[in-house]
Amino acid sequence: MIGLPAYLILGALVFSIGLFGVLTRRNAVGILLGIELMLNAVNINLVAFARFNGDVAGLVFTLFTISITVAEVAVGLAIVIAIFRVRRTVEADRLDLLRG
Amino acid sequence: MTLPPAAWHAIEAFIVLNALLVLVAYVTLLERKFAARMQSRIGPYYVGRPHGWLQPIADALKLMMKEDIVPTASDRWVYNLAPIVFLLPCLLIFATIPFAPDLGVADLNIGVLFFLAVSSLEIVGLFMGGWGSNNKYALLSAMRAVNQIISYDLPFIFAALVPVLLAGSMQMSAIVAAQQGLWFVAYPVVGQLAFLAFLVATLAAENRVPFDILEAESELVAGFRVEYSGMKFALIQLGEYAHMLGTSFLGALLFLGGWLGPGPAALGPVWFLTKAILIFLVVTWVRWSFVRIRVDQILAISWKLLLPATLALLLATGLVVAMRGPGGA
Amino acid sequence: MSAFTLELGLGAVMVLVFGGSLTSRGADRRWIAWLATAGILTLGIVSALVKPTPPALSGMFVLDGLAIFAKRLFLAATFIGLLAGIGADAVACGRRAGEYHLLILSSLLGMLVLASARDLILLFVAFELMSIPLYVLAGFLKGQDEAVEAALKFFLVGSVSSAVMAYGLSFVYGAARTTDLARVAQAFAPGQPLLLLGLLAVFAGFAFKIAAFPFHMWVPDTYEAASTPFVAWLSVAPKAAGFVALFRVYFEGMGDRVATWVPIAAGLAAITIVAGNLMALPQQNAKRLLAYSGIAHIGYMLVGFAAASASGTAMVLFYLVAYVFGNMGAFLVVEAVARSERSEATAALRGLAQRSPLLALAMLLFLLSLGGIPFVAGFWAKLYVFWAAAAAGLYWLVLLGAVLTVVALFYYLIVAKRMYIEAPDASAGRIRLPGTLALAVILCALVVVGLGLYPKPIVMAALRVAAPLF
Amino acid sequence: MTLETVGFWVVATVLLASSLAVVLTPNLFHAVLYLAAALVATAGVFLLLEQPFLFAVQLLLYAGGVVTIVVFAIMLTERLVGERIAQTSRHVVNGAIVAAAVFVGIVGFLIGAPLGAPRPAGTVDTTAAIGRALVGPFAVTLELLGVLLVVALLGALYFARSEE
Repeated sequence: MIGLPAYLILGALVFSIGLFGVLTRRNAVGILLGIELMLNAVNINLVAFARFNGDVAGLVFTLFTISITVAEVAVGLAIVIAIFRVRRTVEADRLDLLRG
Repeated sequence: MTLPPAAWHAIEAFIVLNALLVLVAYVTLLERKFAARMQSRIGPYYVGRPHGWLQPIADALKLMMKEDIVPTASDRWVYNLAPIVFLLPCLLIFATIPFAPDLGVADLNIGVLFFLAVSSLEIVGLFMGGWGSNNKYALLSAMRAVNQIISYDLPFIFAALVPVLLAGSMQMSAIVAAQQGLWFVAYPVVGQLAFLAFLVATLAAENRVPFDILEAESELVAGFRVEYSGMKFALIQLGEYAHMLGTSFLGALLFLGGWLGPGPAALGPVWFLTKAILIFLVVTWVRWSFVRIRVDQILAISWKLLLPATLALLLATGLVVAMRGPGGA
Repeated sequence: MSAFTLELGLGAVMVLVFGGSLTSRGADRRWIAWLATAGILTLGIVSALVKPTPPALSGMFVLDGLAIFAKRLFLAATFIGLLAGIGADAVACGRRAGEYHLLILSSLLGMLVLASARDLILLFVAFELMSIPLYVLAGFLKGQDEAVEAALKFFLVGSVSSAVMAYGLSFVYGAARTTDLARVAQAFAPGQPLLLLGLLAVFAGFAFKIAAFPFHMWVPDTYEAASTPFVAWLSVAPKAAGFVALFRVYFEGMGDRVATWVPIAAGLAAITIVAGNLMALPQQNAKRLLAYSGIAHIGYMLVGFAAASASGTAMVLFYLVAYVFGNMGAFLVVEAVARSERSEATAALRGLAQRSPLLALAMLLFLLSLGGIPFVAGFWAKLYVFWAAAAAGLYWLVLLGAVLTVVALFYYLIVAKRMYIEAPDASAGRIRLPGTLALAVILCALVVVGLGLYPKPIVMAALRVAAPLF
Repeated sequence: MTLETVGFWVVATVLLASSLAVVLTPNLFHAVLYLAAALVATAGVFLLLEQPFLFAVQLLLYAGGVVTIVVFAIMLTERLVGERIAQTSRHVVNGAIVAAAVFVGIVGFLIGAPLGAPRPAGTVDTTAAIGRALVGPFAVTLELLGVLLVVALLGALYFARSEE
């Protein structure tokens, strides 16, 4: 039988991988993908806890995080497209008009 | 015989899958014959004389033996995988469709939602193909597809939720059972409107005429599959027809009472198939009667007409159900 | 009155603004701005009448003293921010006025709910409702490179922090087996490492929202690139909301276990004060200067948080009031000058005393308040916060804060020197500012002076609302 | 080995492999496809935890929604630039160290936690329970989410439309 710790460690791994992506990617969309992975880890955690605690609130929470993520992604990509219109780049470290 | 349930499921799925593939093959023949009739032609005739009964098999053989071309500039890995990724969800949607009471792979209690969720994955394969081909037309087609599918997913889901609300369940068999007295298509006002919206959204979601801008032969040659040939082309074609057929089955289940009909219960699957084919023929009829409309018109229809209308319809249905009180039909 | 009076009222204002922006065409939509401002003013008056009610929604939504105090503060800040925006040219009154005000109002709705949320899910949703409009507003001048770029940075950092926060919340939920904060506190007993892990991660998320030191990098860029009336509001209202939520999560019902947070909060306060003040020193752009000094102020408030006591919490609340008006006022003066000079550099303030004595006087008051000089609001704020920290035994933190207050005075006084001692540029004429902006500045100045001379009522109110948390 | 154990290891392997691929592949489009795989694998995790409703929502919103939006953005941006965007990484070593440290930290907390409780018997129908919770205690939260979605739509529209 697979226990709760296995799911939590799976979540932690996905979270760390996502964090790695956020830290290392230069491209804004690439960073966004890392954030998606991190949020995915949140959902794994929530569902696993809800299942093992026998509680419905975690499942509701998951629904909310999923919906909020989609909203966030939509806004973020709209910003990416807007920045493309003016700058023609989404490399995060070429965005250096503002500094220091 | 004592096989574990998982094995039974596997066998069942295998049978359904193969029956389905045959059905899909013959649905293409049906469409060609039907289209021919509408245009006063005969259609396929010679292979399997007198009415081209062997035509689908001949087509399949031909496609299998054709040369498989992979464009040099393509994103090889994505290009090769795309047809499979496209086909898989199209076949998976049949998993929750019961063909008669207790005759189906899995009658999940979230059946309708499962259908909608899995069929939304089809798009991944679509843009894999459009992107992987590294072809201008293919890419344009994939972009149009994304546009269109984002726009029509919601009306489609809302329309499909009307019967769910009326029946008070997402389980397919429960929805059919709730239509025992009255098919939902005959339900006063909301039923007809929802069915109409469902049909329109189906046309768009399946990229059928008049919403077929993403394969518009005159502009984009053949859309996202322009580079595909041989077996891969066949897989994509198979996927499209399977999806179309699956949606027809869904429509028959949600609105036309599924396997309900006069005669003994054993006739159920026959009724069901008939109704599904009927929906399929309506879609085909539209295909051969209408002209293609422009991209902006397609989007306007969705966002300014269909989406608000289906939303209002869903609200109205909620009111109807609330006034009717719980449990009653 | 129901527990949701203010939220419902705000919803009504939002519907009005939305409907209004749908029915009107044209480039001048000043009346939408007026509509929104009037709506917020009405709500502010209503909020004066709101009384605490028993928790609604099975304890998820509380309207206690703390929530009411916070909501009044949010409404006041939003009122001043909107009022100042009315005179602004393209952003708040142009073709997109409807969008602009709807975004601000919906962010405000998030804050109002956040102040009352005692349930993890509601808290998270309210937090996101507060944040997402801010990302859009930061890039509202979307034709400009810097604005969209700042919006992207703000968005990326904000989303990461939301993800970290949600991850933390998932552990809190898992360990406490409930999303009700009151019961989370009960579950927070020794032997619950997961709850600790969760609260730590949530703390990191909060630290971003209030822009504490290592999580501050979005602040200067966003402040510099976005329109100033919005920035004035952004620099105070979401921060205040973040602090109120912080109190809810970490103090409410925790009993004597609040001590767990003291070292973390004290450390964060220390580095935030040091980093904010030191980075503010070399700034030549007035908005960036205020951005970094704002980071330092967050550090001072964290000192009060680190005190982890009723008086510490109350003093942070008082500090928030002083900071809201002082900081907004300073930003608005910068806006007024920038509108006539087209420059946000501190150099543009040169000789302001001769060009517009009243504006210069107001700016001086705000700077003194931010710097912590007696007889303006900021003095009492700093004093009380240090007092509470000393009472909790954090002497080293008080000392550090006091030393860096002197550093801060240095850069505030440089600005004052520019205004009063240096001669104006030959080209610079008198500064004319729209009546609404002048009114907003005057309101801020009055509050800053009033609180400096007679802080007692607000202090007593803060103490009253903070007491039940412990 | 029960079916569940096998399923867990298969899903976990797919999830981790595709997650790694998301952050390592230089091709942005491939990264999105790997993300789709990771999201579907996560849906598989939900299925293992007997939550078919969340499985469907995950597919519908995440794999169907998020991936579609991201692909659309990539296609649009690349068409604006007219070239394939290679995506590069920086500070790989530092990033790896930080990520590993975070992971070790989390596991450190997990080890000390009392998590031995066995999995309780599954409730019959969590879908209905979720529905009741959504319109019951969480009704106001749901309303707030509605406002949030509208606002996000408004914001996305504001950026996406070109006026100049």
